[in-house]
Amino acid sequence: MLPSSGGQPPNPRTLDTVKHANETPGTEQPWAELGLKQDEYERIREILGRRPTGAELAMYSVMWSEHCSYKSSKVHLRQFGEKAPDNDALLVGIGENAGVVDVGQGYAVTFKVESHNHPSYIEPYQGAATGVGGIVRDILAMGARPVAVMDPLRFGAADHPDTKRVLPGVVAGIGGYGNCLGLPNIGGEVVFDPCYQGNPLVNALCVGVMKHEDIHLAKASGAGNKVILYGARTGGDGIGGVSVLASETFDSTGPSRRPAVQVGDPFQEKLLIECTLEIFREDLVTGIQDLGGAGLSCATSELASAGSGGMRVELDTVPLRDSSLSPEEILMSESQERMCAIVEPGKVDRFLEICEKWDVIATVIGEVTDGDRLEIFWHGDQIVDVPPRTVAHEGPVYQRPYERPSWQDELQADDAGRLPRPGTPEELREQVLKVVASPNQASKSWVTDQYDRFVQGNTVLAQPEDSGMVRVDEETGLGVAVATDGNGRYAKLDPYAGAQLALAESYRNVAAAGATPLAISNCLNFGSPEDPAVMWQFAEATRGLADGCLALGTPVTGGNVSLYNQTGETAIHPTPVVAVLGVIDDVARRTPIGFASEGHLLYLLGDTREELGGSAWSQVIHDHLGGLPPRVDLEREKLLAEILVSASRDGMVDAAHDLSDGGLVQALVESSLRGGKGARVVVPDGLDPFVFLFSESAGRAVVAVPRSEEVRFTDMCGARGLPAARIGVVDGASLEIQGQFSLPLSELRRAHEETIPALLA
Amino acid sequence: MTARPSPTSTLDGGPAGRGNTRIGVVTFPGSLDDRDTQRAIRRAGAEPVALWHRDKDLKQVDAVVLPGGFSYGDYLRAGAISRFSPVMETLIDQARAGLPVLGICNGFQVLTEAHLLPGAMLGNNHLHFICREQKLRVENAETAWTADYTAGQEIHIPLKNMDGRYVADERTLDMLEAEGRVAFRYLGMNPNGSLRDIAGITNEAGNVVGLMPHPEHAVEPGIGTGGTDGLGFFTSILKKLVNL
Amino acid sequence: MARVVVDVMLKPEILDPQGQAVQRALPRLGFDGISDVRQGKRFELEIDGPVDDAALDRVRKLAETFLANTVIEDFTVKVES
Amino acid sequence: MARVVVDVMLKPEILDPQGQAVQRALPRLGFDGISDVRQGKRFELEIDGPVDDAALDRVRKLAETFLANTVIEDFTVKVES
Ligand SMILES: Nc1ncnc2c1ncn2[C@@H]1O[C@H](COP(=O)(O)OP(=O)(O)O)[C@@H](O)[C@H]1O
Ligand SMILES: [Mg+2]
Repeated sequence: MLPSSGGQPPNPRTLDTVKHANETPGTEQPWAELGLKQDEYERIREILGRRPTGAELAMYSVMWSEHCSYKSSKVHLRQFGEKAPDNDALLVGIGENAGVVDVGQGYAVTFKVESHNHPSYIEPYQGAATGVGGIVRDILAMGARPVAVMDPLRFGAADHPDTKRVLPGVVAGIGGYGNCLGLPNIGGEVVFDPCYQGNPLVNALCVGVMKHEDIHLAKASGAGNKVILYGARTGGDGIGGVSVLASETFDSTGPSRRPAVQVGDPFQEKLLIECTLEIFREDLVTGIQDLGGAGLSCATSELASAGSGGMRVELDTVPLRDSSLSPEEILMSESQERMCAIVEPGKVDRFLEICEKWDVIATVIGEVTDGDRLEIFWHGDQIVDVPPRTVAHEGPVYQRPYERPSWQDELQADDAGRLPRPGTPEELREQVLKVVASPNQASKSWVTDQYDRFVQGNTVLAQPEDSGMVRVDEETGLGVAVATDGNGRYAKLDPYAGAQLALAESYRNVAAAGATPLAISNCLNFGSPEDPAVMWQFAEATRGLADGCLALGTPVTGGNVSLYNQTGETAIHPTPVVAVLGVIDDVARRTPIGFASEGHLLYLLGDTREELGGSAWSQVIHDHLGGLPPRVDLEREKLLAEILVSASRDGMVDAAHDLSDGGLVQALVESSLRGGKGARVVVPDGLDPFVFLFSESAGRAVVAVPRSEEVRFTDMCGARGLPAARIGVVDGASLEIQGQFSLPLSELRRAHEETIPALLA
Repeated sequence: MTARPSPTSTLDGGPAGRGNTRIGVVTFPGSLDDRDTQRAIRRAGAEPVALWHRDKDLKQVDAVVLPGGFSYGDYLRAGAISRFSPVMETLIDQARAGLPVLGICNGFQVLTEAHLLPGAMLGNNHLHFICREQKLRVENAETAWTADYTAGQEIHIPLKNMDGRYVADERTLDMLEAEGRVAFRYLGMNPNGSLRDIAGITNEAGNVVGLMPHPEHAVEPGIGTGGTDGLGFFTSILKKLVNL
Repeated sequence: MARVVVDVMLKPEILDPQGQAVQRALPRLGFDGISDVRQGKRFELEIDGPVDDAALDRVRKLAETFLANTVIEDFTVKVES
Repeated sequence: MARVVVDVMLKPEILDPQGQAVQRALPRLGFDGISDVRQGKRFELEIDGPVDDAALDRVRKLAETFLANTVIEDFTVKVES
C-alpha cells in the first residue's frame, strides 16, 4: 500500500474536541461566516445538546448549504415523486447519486445532469472540467461504466468580450477532461443570451451502463466493515468551494472575494474509473459514494445516514497533499477525484491490491459501527459526534415565499404576432439567412469538434443529430439515446409551459432518432430563491415538469438544482434543462436527421399554428421577447413520438428532424446541410409562408419518406390521427420554397457555419 | 464475439478469434482506445491479446498495437512517460528485430518518443482538440499494416487529438519522402499543421508504422463515421502474418 | 530589444497533476533524491524599447490579467540579462 | 533542500502557436511594444541533499532524456537562489 501521510499532530490548545465543546458552551463560533443562519445554528445546538465543535460546525455548514441540502427547492421537488408515473423501468429513483432505468436484456442505464455554473465563471477551464469529473463519479458510484457525456451550455451575448474568455475556456475544459477520460461527447446545447452574461450555465450530463446485478448504492452497513478512501490526496483547494459558492448571489467585483477553484486531474479520474470497475467486477464493496461538493463531510454522513449503523473515522489517516491542513479543512475540502467505499474486512486486501495495480492511493480511514452516531477522531481525540441523518438528510427546509411577478402580465401581453413581418419573398429569404446564421441557430461544430465523439467505438449518433445514441450491446444492437433541451426564453414567458416545452422537445428529439423515451433527468437553473418572483418561476417550472412527466409517462430519475444564478438584482431567465433517455432495440434502425436520398418525400407531421412568442425569429429579427410560448399538447407529443418510433422500426423513414427553435426552415436547413441534399418545398394551401417557415408550434417533425413507403406511412398517420402534410421532396443542391425563394446549399452552409468561428477567432 | 460493455469482456482479450494470429494491445494508464482496438482486431479475424504496461512480457504475440488515448494524461508530452514503461523496454528491442508494431495517435506519439520513428509530435497549430472525419491518402501500401490498400488510395477515418502536429527537421523530412516512408498524408485539409501534411510514417523496414487518425474507429457500418475504411490495417497485418 | 520572462506556476495549495506525473515517473527512470516537482509555464517576451519600470509594470499587468489566472496561479516577472 | 529549475523552450525554428496566440491577443488587450512571445515550460525540482556538480549533472541528464524532447526542444538548468 502507498504511504499515507496524516496531518499535523494535534495542538491541544487549538483542537476543538467534543470534550472541549462540552466544557466551553459559551465560545463564540463563526457560524455566520460559514453561511449558517441564526436559527440554523440554534438547531445544531439543539440536536447536539451542546455547542458544535469546529469540525461539526464545518460539516453542518457545508451540508446545510443550499447547494447540498436543497433547502429552498425541496418542497417543490417532492412533486417529482408524488406525481411520478407508474413505470416498471425505474430501478432506482430520486435520492441516490443517480437514477437507474431498466433498458432490457438485463441492462440498466443510469444518467444525470448537473451544474457547475459558478466555478465556470471564475475559472472557465477548470470549473467546467471539474463539472464533468463530478458527474462522471456520480455515475460510476452507481456501479456503472460511464459511456457518454453531454454538455448543455449557456453564455452571455455571443459578441460580448467576456464570452470570448468564458466560452473557449469552458469548451476546452469539458473537452480536456472528457476526452482524457475516454468518454464520447454525444450532444448538448450552446445558447447565447445577455441574461447569462455574469452567470454562464455549465451543465454536464453523464450516462452509464451496467447489468442489473451491478447496481450499487451509497450506504454503509455491516458493523466492522471498513471505510476506504481512495483516489487523489486531499488538498486545500476548493475548501467549501462548490457548496458555498453556489449557495449565494455571486458578486463578481472583487478579486479578493474569489474563492478557490479546484484543478482537475482527468488522468487520475480515468484510473479511478478503471480501478473502481475492476473492484465492482470482483464484488468487493457493500456501499460506495463519490466525493463531490462538501467532500468527506458529505460522503461520510451520507453513507452513514443511509446505512443501518454508525461510523467511526480516524481523520488523521486521510492522505494529504498539504500536511498543514486542519481537521475542519480536511472535512470541507472538495479536492477532486476521490471515492469512498465500504468494504468487508476479508475483502480489504484485494481491494487495496487492485488500487495498487492502478496506482490509486487507498487508505482505510474508519469502520462501520453498530451505534447510530458518526464519530470522527483526530489523533485519538474525538472531534465529531453527531447523528448522521441530521447532517445529511434532515437539514433545514424552507417554504420560501413566492409570487407571480408584477411584470409577467405585461410581458405576456406584448405579443410577438404584432411585430412587422417580411413583406416580400426577397425579404423572407434575407430573414431566413439571418436566422440560420444567428449565433443561437448557427452550427456549433466549432464547439463540438473539440470533443471526441468516437471513443469507445459505440457511437451511433452524435452532434449535430437530434439526440446522441450509443450502442449498449454489440450482439443485439440494443442502444440508448439521450437529448437535452431547455429554452429560457419560453420559460421566462411562462415557466410552467416553458418547463413542459423543454421536456417535450427533448422527448421529441429522442423519438426522432428512433428511440422510445423512457425517463428523464433535469437541471433547474434559476436566480435567487430569496426573490419571490424567482421562487414563483421555480415553483411553476417544477409543477410543469412534474405534470408533464406524469402525462408522458416518463419518471424523473434525478437531477440537480442551481440557484443564485444572478448578477446583483438581475436573475437569469428561468432555465430548466431537461434530459430525456430513450431506448432502441437495434441501433441499425436509428433515424438520422440528414436528407441523403434524392427523391424522398418530405412530410411535415403535426399542426402549424401562428406561434411566434419567444421564437428565434422574434429574437434575431426584432430583439424581442414577449407574448406566450407555443402551446403545449403532451398527448400530441406522445402520438408523434409513437409514429416516429414505429416509422424507424419498420423502415418507413430515411431521415427525421424535430422542429423547435427556428421552426421548419431551421430544420430543413440543418437536414439539407447534414445530408448534402437540397429540398423543393411547397407551402400548403391556406398557410402564410412566413408562418409556415418560422412558427415554433410544438409537437412537429419533418421526415423524409422513400416513395415505396409513402402509402404505408400516410396510412399509419391517418389511422392514428396524426396530421401529416406532404410538403416537398429531397432534391438538388438548393433549398427552394416554391413561389418564394431559392437558396443554394453552399450559401446556406456559409451562413450557418461561419458565424461561431468568426465570433470566437 | 462478446457483446456486453462490461469491462471484463475485452480487457482479457475475450474469446479467441477465428484465426490464431495473436495481436497484442498495450494498455497504459490513460489508454482509451485499447478495447476498441481489440474489437477491430477481432473483427479482422485475429485474436487480440491484452498487454499491460508494467509487464515486460509480450506473451509471444505476433504483432503489437499501441492504442490511442492520453497515457499518463499526456502531462509532460504526449507519450513521453509511457515510453519508459517496462513493456516498452521489450517492445523497443523486438520492434528493432522486426516485430510488427502499429502506433495509433497516442501510440504514434509513444513511438516517436521512443525513437522507433523519427520526428516528434506537437500541439495542434490551432491549439484545440480536433475530432473529425478525415480524408487520407495511403502513400505506402507496402508496410506490414497497409498491404491491403493500394498506393494512392483515399480513405476516410476519424481523427481526434490534441497533439497531432508532426514535425521533424528538413533533412529528416526529405529522407522520409525519398525513402517512401511517408505512409499517409492528410487530404482536403491539414487538420493540425503537420509538416508536409504527414499523417503517418513508417520505419525503414516497414514493420513499425505510426499515424494520428484512428482506423479502429472505422471498422463497422453504422458506428462512428459509419464507414469501414479502417479495417484494412488489421486485415493487412493478419494476411502478412498468415503468409509468413 | 530586451527579453522579459514571465514565469507562471500553480499556487502551492493547488493540485499540480503535471508535476506529479513527472515526479512519479522519476524512480522508474532511475532518478531519486528529487522530493517534489512542479510544472509551470514560461513566457519569453521580446520588448521593443527600454525595459524601464513603466514597461515592467505593463508586463506585470499583462501577466495578472492574461498570462496567469490569479485564482489558481502565481507569477513572477524578471528581465533576462 | 534546494530548488533546481529546468526551463524547456521549443527550438527557435519550430513554430510556437501558443506564443503566437498570446502575441496576437496583445493588441486587443491594449498591450503594444511586444514584438515576440514564446511559451515554454518551467519545472521546479526540489532536490534532497547538496546541489553540487554531480547533482546538477544528474538533473541535466534528466532534462535531456525526459523533461525535454531534444528533437524539438532546448533546455537550461539553473539553481534557484
Ligand atoms: N455543447 C454541446 N456539446 C455537444 N453537442 C452539442 C453542444 N451544443 C450543441 N450540440 C449538438 O448540436 C446539435 C444541434 O443543437 P441544437 O440545435 O441545440 O439541437 P436541438 O435544437 O435539436 O435540440 C445537437 O446534436 C446537439 O446535441
Ligand atoms: Mg433537435
